[in-house]
Amino acid sequence: MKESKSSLGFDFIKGFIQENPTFALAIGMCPTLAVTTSVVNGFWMGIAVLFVLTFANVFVSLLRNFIPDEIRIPIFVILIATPVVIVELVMKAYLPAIYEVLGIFVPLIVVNCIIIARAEAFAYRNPVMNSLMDGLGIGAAFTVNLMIVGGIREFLGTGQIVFGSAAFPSVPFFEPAAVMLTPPGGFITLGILMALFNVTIGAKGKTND
Amino acid sequence: MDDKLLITPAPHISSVKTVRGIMLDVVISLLPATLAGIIIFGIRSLQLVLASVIAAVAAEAIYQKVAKKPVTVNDMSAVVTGLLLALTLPPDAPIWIPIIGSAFAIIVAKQIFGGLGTNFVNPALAGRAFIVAAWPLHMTQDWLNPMTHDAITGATPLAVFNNTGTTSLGVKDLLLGLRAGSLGETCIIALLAGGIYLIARDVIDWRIPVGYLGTLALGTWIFGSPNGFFQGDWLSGILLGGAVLGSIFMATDYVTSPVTPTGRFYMGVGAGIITLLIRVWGGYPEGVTYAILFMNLVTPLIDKYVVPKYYGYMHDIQARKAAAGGGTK
Amino acid sequence: MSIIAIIIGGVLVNNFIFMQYLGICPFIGVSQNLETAMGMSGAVVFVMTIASAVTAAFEQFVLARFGLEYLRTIAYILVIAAFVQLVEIFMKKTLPGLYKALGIYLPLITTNCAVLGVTMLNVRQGYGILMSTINGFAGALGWSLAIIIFAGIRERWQLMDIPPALEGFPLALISTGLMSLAFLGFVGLFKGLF
Amino acid sequence: MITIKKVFGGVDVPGKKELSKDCPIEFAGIPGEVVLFLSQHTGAPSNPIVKPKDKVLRGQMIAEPQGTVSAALHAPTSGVIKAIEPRFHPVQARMADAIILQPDGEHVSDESVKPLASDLEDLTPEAIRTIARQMGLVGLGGAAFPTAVKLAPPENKPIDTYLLNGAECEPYLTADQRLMTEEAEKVIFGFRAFMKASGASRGIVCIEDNKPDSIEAMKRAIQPYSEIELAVLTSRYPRGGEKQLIQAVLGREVPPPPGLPLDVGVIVSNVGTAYAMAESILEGLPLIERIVTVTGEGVAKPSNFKALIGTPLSFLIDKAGGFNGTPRKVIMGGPMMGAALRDTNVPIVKGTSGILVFNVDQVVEEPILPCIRCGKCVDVCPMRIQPLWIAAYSERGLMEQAENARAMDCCECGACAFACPAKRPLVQWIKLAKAEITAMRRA
Amino acid sequence: MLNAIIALGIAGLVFGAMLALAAEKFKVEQDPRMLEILNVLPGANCGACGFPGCSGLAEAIARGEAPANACVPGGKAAAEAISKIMNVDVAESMSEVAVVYCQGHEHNAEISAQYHGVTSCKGANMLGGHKSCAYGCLGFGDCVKACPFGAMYMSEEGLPVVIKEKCTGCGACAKACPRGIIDLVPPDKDVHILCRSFDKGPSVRKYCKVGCIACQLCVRSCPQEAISMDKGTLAKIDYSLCDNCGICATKCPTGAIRDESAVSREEVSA
Repeated sequence: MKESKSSLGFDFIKGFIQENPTFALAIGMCPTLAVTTSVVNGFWMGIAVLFVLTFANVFVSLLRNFIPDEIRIPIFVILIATPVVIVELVMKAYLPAIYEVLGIFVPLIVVNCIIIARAEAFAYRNPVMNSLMDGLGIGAAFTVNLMIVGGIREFLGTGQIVFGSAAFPSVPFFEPAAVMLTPPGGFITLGILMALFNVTIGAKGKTND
Repeated sequence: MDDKLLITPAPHISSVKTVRGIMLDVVISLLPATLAGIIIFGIRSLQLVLASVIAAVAAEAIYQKVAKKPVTVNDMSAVVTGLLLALTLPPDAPIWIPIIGSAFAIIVAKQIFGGLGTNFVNPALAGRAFIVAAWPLHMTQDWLNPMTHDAITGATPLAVFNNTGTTSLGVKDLLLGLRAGSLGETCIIALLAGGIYLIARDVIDWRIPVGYLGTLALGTWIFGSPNGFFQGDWLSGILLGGAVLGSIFMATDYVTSPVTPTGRFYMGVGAGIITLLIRVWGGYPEGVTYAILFMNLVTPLIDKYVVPKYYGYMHDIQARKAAAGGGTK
Repeated sequence: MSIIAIIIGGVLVNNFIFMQYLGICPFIGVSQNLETAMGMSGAVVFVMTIASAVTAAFEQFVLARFGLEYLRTIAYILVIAAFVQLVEIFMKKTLPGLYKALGIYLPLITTNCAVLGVTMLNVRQGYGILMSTINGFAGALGWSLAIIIFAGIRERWQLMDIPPALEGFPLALISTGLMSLAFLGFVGLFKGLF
Repeated sequence: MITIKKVFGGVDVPGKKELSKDCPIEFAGIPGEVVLFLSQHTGAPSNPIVKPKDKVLRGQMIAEPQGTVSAALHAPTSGVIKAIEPRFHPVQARMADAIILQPDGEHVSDESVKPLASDLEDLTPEAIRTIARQMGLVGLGGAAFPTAVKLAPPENKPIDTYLLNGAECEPYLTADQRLMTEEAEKVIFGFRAFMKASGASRGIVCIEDNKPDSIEAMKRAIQPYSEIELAVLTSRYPRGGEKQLIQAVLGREVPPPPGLPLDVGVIVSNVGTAYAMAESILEGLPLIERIVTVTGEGVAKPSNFKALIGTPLSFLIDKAGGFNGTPRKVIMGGPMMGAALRDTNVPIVKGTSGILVFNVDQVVEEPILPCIRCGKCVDVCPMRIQPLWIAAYSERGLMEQAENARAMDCCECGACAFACPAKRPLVQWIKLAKAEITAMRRA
Repeated sequence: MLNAIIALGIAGLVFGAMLALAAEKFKVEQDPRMLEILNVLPGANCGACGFPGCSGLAEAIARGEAPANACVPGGKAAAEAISKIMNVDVAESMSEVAVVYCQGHEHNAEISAQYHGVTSCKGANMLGGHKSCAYGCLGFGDCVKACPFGAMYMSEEGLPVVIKEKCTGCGACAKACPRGIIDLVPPDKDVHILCRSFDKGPSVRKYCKVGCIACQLCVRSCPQEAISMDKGTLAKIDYSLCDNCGICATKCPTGAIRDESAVSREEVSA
């Protein structure tokens, strides 16, 4: 296993561009679509993933020399499932409303491809600090993505963006399009955003030739 | 170049039909219904139609310009889309509704897939479904009374019919279109005239409208009455709502309907069944849009599995057997 | 009657793809041609149905009995993963024909969030073992319907000029959006029966 | 009377036969140069047996068949062999070896050109087949399949019915119509020779109903022969396609390729071929001339010529009064299946039934638009395949899928492309696919 | 707490044992490269690649049916590792380059007809082509489309140009050309007779400014006697004898012979 020579800064920032999980790699689609009816939902979902991802990355990286190759996948699953359960319990206790809205997508973080992919592709073959930065970076990028999608859908769908107690006032003459909060709106918004990413940022920072 | 001879593959003669001509035929066939809509629901209808058509053509032209593709608005397909979308709108809908609907229809449902011939759902219906989901109140409440043109309160005749199985409207009113409803769906006579024109001009296949309306009539007769089976008012069932408009002008859209005659019949029957499902047991009073959209989705499957038996099919197996039995060529 | 309602609800009304956002990754990934989509569908129906039954039983006889509901996530994923492996072994031995048709799709299913998702939904709905099984079966049918339709549509993409920016996922997502527009029509279907 | 069965597909095409249908057959004359391709037929090219500078006489064999599926070639007139060199082959659309003959204008016949028999009773089936091979007979309907091969079906596939194809469903062309009207007796004589050679007990003459004069003439000619019947078909393209004819007249369907009509006990021959057979037996004249319709809005005086094989197009067009305006398209064959040529400096071959000249007004120059899946091509395809998909696969190079869509079944009749509102060159795409698939199979 | 540990522990043990057993029992003989690739793949089985799971993709890559970078979640690391596994001396395969044996673009060769149909060389060739020369380039770029390496482009005049540095000598273009005017030659050869017309001199002269008119000046001038006449009407170089001297190119009256080293020298000096 070749150790990465990339800088910690790069490991953090790459998640936003070359390895942007949503727009460049197109993984973790289900939560990206399901919970992005508002910025707040997107934010908390993103934070949950960020935590799980960082936790899993760090532990996989720590244990990478002790995990036998053949059964690494089951071990990854355990290392991922544990923080997921923690997140679930914490959310249930402190953010019951959000937990209710996010529904089964919190436990489903367990099967989110982003996490197992990072564990396998990065943490399993990189030092702890790099893995930590990778987890934080990808997680942060994922959070930002969810908030962008959530923001667009929330604004177009309700006419305003509510975050905590603050709410952007609605624009005059604008009739919110309820469709943006429904699945069709979600799919189409994400599809268009991805296409836009492809022609702008993605075109510049292509990972593979 | 004209002094040189032209070489082209055979055949060297061609039918007079062109894509543009076909689209023009569709537009012509829609004119009676459009006119009827304008007469029945007032000049407001004309504004909606114009807004929709202009927006559709503009959307197509702008997209093609931006995407650096040849601008093909003169094939008239955008006009057809805009016109069809307008005819499905409530007559009192705000003017920006058809504009957004047409833009969505042309850009998202059609152009990004590569333009004419490559979209998999009927653009006009996708546009309509989109605005129904986006602004449901406008699309379900902005009705007008026929001839008096005042806003309507209470349920539409179709909603009443779905709940009670009866309608207070006579067949004559239904045929003339003197009822509340979408701009172009009410005047059945005008729609039928357009349909007959299209069938006579060999533009559409009769199997789709006949299969559709036949299935819907049969289903309405069986299930359409709250009093029991086989008592439904099947005639009102097909005349109320947009089934005639949809079956003649939308389900028959070439690009999104099967290419084989049998496949087209299945398309009609399938759309009829789903319309019935939504009308009788569903959450919406009208299911034509969704029924046709759903059949659009399964059209590739129909095309794949419903294919005509090729020439010589009957002998194919026999011939193979003979060949295996040592026969020579 | 409620069984029929659950099935129709799972297939048309609460379709996993178009309404619940479950199993999107394989839906887009494995829908490039009809045959693969059908193989995948068969495998999903098979696994989802039995996974629902097994997890419901596990819930009832282990987790609920010992008050370990908070371990549900971790327990389910283990149960499903192990179960899929078991099925694979069993199938290879006893049903080689079926294994050939479905076997290669089995590993893909463990991480299909629809499988874990449906078991979670079952618990939330408070379904017993029988209802869970039916719900899992219906959900899988709906997922299969979606992917088979989509594969049919996608097979035509090879005959189209798609703008490069839209190729792959973007166009797949927009298509899915348009498809779910059509499925919106089923919202409220058989409401009286639920 | 024969009841005509329903046939799927086909298109109604403008007949345009009136341009030349009343013009009697005239001998076109001897051109300044005769170009005889070694490959004018299906199968192996013939093998030249003359050298440059050799003197040859009319009817003398100048190239012999090579292998079973091949045909002999004869000098159409007397003269000197100028060269054997590649020339542009109008049908194969590439350079191909040809014997160039410089006529001396004498038109002296070889001594072999003498009556072989006057009555069929004097000939055995084997003798008839030998004559067909010696005389270089090939199907004159277009495909140019060697007649001798066709007349010798394998023993396990007995022939019960022989169809004489006088449908001539291609628009514009009237060569067969004139031949049937003017030479009915000889055509039937040749037809009877075919029947005898193949062992068929029943013969049916098939004519489209837009040729009343031919029907009348043929009716009279078959009067004495109870085994020969007449089938009058409604005119619709491609009625005269071999497979469609069998389907319409007998209700049988030929198995898909490589199936042949003889798999269902039928042989089909063109009236022109029957006439050539009669000429071979009665006059000892090999296939050195044929009836060619020179027509189209672009020629001054549409005509039906008896022309020597190898006569340049320009010669025949001049005989027909030259161009009528500026030609835009010159087609060898009919408008549905013929080949457009880039100049008129090419010769006719054995399979050439017509020369068609169009001015700008008759030429379709619409842009090729995307397929709108109207399904018109599916509705008209006589082979009941779906041209739109095959063409689309071919366009994208997806040849395996094209093959699965039954590209090889295509009979290239052109009905689909005729009907296509988007003016897509469907047949060309399918032909390209067929070529690729054939190459793939060979590999 | 204790319950949890016991339950999970037991479950883990049972499942672990089961998985180990299964892994042991059903070890199937497979392409070793496939196993190697499978090892590098993330094992997420997410299906984003379009294949049924990671093993499906690994198999496809091993069989060469999928590109090395097909795994999206695996990212660059996986792609690099896989290409290393799959790397079968790609660098050394450039033993030949493609040469287009025609210079008859629209200014050089006469166009005798207008073509309207399937816009491809194959399509045009089916109808004999729109140029007078029945041997030369048709200019629709079938070869350019066939090139998997982007090593060809169409010049402004409508002739395909090979980018020598990118050409791998795979021969896809030669196969795509319906007129067979593209051939593979050793990359160190600079002098080529860029004409494939077997027509006689006078007719070539009529329709093409740069065609071989069979004057045989090159045959006589070649010190290596590497040039001979094919069928008497077309000069041809035997590359095994040619030493790139370029004398023939200077003698050719029509410019049908091209000396690339001379051309590049000119470009440098200019």
